[in-house]
Amino acid sequence: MGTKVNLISGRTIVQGQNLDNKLSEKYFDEVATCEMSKEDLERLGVAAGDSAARVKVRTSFGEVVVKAKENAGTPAGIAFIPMGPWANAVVSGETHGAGMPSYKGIDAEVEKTEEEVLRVKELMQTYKE
Amino acid sequence: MQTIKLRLKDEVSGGVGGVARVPVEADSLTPDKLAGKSEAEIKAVKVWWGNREEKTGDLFEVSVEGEEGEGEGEEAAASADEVKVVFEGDLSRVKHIGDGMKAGEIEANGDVDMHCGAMMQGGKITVRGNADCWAGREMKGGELVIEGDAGANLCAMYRGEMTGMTGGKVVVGGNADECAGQYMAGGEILIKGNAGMLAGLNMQGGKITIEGDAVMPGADMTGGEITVKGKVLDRMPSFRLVETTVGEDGGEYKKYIGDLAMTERKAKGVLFVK
Amino acid sequence: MAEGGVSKMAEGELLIKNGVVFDPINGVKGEKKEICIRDGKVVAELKSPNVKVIDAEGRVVMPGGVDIHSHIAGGKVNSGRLFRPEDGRKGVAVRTKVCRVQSGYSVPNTFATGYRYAKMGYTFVMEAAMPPLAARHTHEELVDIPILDNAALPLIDNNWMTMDYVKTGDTDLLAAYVAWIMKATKGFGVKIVNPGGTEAWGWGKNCGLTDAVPTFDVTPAEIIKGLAEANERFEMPHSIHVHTNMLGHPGNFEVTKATYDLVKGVKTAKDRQVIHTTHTQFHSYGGTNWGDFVSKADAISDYINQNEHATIDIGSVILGDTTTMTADGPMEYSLHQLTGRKWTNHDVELETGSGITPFLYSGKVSVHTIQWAIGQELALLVKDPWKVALTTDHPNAGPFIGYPILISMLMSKKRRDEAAEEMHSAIFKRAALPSIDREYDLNEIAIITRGMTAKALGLHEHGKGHLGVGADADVAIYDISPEERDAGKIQKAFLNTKYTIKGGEVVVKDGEVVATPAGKTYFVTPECDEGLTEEMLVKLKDKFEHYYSVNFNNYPVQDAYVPNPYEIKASWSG
Amino acid sequence: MGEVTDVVCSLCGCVCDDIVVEVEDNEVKKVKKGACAVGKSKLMGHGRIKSPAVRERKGEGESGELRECSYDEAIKKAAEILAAARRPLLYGWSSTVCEADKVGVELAEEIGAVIDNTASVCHGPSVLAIQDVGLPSCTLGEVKNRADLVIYWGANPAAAHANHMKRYSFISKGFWTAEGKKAKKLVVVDVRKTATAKMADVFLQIEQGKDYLVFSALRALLYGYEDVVPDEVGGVSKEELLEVVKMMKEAKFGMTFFGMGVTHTGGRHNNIVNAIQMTRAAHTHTKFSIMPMRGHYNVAGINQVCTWETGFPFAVDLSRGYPWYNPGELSATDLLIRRECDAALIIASDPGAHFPGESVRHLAKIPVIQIDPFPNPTTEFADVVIPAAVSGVEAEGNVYRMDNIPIRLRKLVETEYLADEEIVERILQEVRAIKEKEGKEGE
Repeated sequence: MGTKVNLISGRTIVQGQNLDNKLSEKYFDEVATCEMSKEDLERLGVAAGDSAARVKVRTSFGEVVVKAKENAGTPAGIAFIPMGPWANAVVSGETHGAGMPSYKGIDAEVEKTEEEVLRVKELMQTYKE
Repeated sequence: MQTIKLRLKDEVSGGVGGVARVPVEADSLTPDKLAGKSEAEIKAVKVWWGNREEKTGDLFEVSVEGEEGEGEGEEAAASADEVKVVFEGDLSRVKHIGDGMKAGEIEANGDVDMHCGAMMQGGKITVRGNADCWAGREMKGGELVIEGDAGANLCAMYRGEMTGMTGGKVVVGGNADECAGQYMAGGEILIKGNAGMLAGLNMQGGKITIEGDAVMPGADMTGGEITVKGKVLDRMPSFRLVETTVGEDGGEYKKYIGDLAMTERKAKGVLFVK
Repeated sequence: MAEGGVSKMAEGELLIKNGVVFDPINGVKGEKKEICIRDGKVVAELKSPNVKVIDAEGRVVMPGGVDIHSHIAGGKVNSGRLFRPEDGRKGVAVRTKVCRVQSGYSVPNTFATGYRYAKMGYTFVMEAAMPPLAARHTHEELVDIPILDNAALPLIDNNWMTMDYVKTGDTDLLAAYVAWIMKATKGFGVKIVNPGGTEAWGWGKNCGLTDAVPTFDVTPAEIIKGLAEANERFEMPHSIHVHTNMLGHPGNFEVTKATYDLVKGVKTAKDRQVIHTTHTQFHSYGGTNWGDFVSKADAISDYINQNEHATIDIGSVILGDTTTMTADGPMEYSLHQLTGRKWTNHDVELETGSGITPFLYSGKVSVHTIQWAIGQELALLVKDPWKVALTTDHPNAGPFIGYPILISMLMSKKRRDEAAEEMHSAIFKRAALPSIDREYDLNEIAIITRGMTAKALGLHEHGKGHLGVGADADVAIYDISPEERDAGKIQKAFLNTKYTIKGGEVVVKDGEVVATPAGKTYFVTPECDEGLTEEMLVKLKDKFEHYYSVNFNNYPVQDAYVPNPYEIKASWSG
Repeated sequence: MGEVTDVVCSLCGCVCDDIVVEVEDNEVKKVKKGACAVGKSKLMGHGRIKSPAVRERKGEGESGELRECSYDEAIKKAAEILAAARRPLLYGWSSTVCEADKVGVELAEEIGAVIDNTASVCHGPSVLAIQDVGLPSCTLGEVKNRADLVIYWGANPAAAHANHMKRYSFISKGFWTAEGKKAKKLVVVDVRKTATAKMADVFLQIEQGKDYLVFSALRALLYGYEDVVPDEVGGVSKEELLEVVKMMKEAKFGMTFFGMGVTHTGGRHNNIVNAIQMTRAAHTHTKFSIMPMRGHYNVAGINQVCTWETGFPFAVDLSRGYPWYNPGELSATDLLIRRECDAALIIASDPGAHFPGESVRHLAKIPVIQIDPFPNPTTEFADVVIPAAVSGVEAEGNVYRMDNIPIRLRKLVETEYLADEEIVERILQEVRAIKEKEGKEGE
């Protein structure tokens, strides 16, 4: 059983540095991650400093596997995924007549997983099916 | 009385190559524009489908029952009261149904796309399903009944305008999405379900009744009246409670005035919460 | 870069015959006359036997219109478009084989701007306010406006450099700065808008004519005088072009008169006015508040009639909804406070600012009615039409497509009386218009829409505003007889020409745009002493080093922004 | 070529123009001064799309691989797709120059397309808000010279606009702000304690999605209605709100910058309307301005170009031969989620990475033309891929900074790749040729 969070996405420096370099390892390492508070991670059973830990994020719009990462600035109950293909696999496209999808404030459920994180190419392949 | 049945062909609603669902824009198919026309003439009326204009008869199966109206021009328009247009088929990508309609009746059997009843001046539209965003946008008169849910910006203004709905009556059987009645200046809206965020935003006049719950209703309102019979989630922090009164239904209502964020001088809106 | 840009003109010959010509600069007042055109210019006679002929039998023929003051391109115009989609939806038109899409009423898109002006017979329009830091933007839009020749006036009055030199009294160095700005922005002349007041607006304040500008310790009066003197250091085609302080305030006519007096003794480098004050309607107000507000057009007209150094344009009101926009930031804020409508403000570092808010002029409101009267009173009370230009300060007092309405009003006392009857009764008590009998004739209309404006801008020396030999073949043929007195027919004829010819090419025929050649951009290069320039640059570079947010070397407008240039050199006159 | 000064950065809306680079052998070897980490990364370059390519279709509905081809072939194929489409979408336009954007609008007119730009998923809501209430704003130099109170709301410049505080706002020194940050106050409003928040004098940590309520409460307090505001609004105590209101009133020049923390959150454009209304309320006490933190270096520019050419800044439908504007209906994400369009041209943007999955799913199924210097997720399903020169490195042109100041990008090195402007122009010419041929055949 996972934990319920409010999912937001946004920019980071490394994500910005690799905007033109999205097929790279650097981009993958930075953007295919989910930042959460220490307390939320502990609840999921992710040990402090476990750099290989992965979580599955599930919303009513899809699910995605990303690496788990601790961020002290993120309050409990909030999950942050840098803007990019992984976050977008689970955010809502609903614009409520304003043209702007719901990139922030999505109800999500997060759980620890052993599944692998999909690479950009693999993720895009899922859209062709 | 004349009934014009327009059934959208499956090959149109099914999408170009089964993939792209290019919307049909039906603003030329209102009772006042079709009154006095024969079946052949109706089939020849031009309708926009994407970036090309097509003949109505190529997109819809057209059948006409009953007497056609008499006369041409103004006389024909006058006889629009005697015309009922019935849309059938998958209408979820038919936009602008009843846009600018002046008289007569439209019945849409199914979910309809955006701008249904926009700029409507008279007559009646019944949607037997959901209506997408901007239903009743800038509506001036007439009646719009949506049996299912309404999308965002129900009866709102066009971008940049300071006036939304000014007259007429709208009933939504289900829920309404964000910004219902934005910049509303007159007329009535009844929402039987819940209203999304910011119903009655910038409202200046008219009346909105929400039988279910509402989120942040009445923000920046300067006039008009909103009644919420269900719960108010995230009540605006800039409204002043004035009294507790008994409503028409005998229930007890808290009466607020606002929105003080617009300054006291302008805050002439009234919000009743059960 | 050659003067004239002949290569852009249509080749071949064209003869306009049997028309009744009004060409005031050449003293032609309604004579039946042939106009011969070759390679885009007016010539004495044609060579080829098989020339293209336009028979203008019985119709009115004038040089192409020259608008001295209009806001058609640049940051604030586009902010006006951007924040008014409700105005955009009003003027939409389907593209044609020659025309791009159109939108907008008070703030039309670039294409509609060109088409609509050309349909009224105009071929040159002056963009009246260009913030130097954003000059590239103004030029990007000017290039995108079809048909019209154009130019733009950079704002130089609230600039810290200007105020520094005014304070120390270094007029020569100020002239060097003016020259540099003119070149850096590819500008045409010195524009002054609420001098000092816009800088004060940086702190949310404003400035009267003799108040000290906060921190800078100079007065608006000193700025105006200083810039007038600096302008005359060169043989600039145009004088200073001034939007005086306190626009739109009851009682401001005293400020306007005091402004004229400031520069009365300044010696001009060319044979023209010392000062042009623009949209003077907004500056001819009496009273002390909106309650006792009255027209003072008579006082301003008297001054103009008695003096030779000042010219005006009227900025006359067109009733209806419009978008007001000016570099006068504090003025737009008060207007927004008054109406509660949306408001955009854009202060520009070290230089200027701008404000924009929509406005509805209603004939049922006493103040608007008086404003409506004032603009026309100015045109009718100034005796010499060579001192007054027709404008609406587009779009501030109304959109330019209202010009034909104004022309019909000026030409018909009957029409004015009928209009006044429909309006608030204040027009009979607090304005002079109903008591004025004067009616303009077509020659006078030709003066205030092309002859005077071309001369006041110095463009008559560059082929604009007249049909003499050597002039640009810019011609408007209106579908009315010179005897026509019916105001409705006059208005209709001036809205859509029978023909508009631009550089020898027919661009409008029977009210439809048939060709869309690119216009030229006119700019002035003042020739300044190198030593002065070097000295000025030390100070200027310091400003860039510490206070601008753009680097010195990235500031000047590159040649790429002016693909159809027409350069006018202005030599040092000392 | 050696050292090049006054280089203009083509990465974010800051458009820093004081960069110094070292160019040797037609290559940017080193960024010596001025650029932030993100801008430097852009100037130094990344792996490129090597060649134009078209995707070979293999059998029933199954897409094959990209096959390298000539520019001519790719451009012709692109034109064929666009000329045949009933509801084409032309999307992107923010990471290129205005000269290319102008041709883009012309192409949209020619084929009756919907033209939209990346503002619709970035500061489109801000534009909608401006259309409702206007925008009291200024240039960045005004902030630098005057501001003694800076508010970042839902914006994290430390990550997204790394030079912003140093060049223009909290840390910079100007005419009346010669002491720099010592004499300034910084307020940050966010749901997370970001790097920017750590620098703040006051950090308001608000509940996600409650921005609207907090703006309204501040307005009510600025207008003096302390009696009606509850003790806690959106996770912030009334005391904290009163403290911020006091700072706002006491400032000589206040400035609010807001980011996608506000535009992406529930309430969207109405959050911005409220932010602007708050600015107006503060303006009744002192000078106060507000500005969106525009993301791409020329997203402001495509909004400008689209506005002066069509009358409207984004989400413009030209299918009926005249402009009809309606974000929420005609924005790219809406069109894609609703499966409205049957072909798309994607230029200088990457919806594959930046659109919600539901939108990408439709994009992957229709013919897509991509024009970009760099391979990215969109390339994975594009049917025609056309490589372009990098604006600001290999091509020059005009761009608009986040405060709408126009600056010209410089060209630093020569390239074989075509500039965006030329590619779009050639597609336009090909489309015209196809239509002319069809017109003749139809006669």
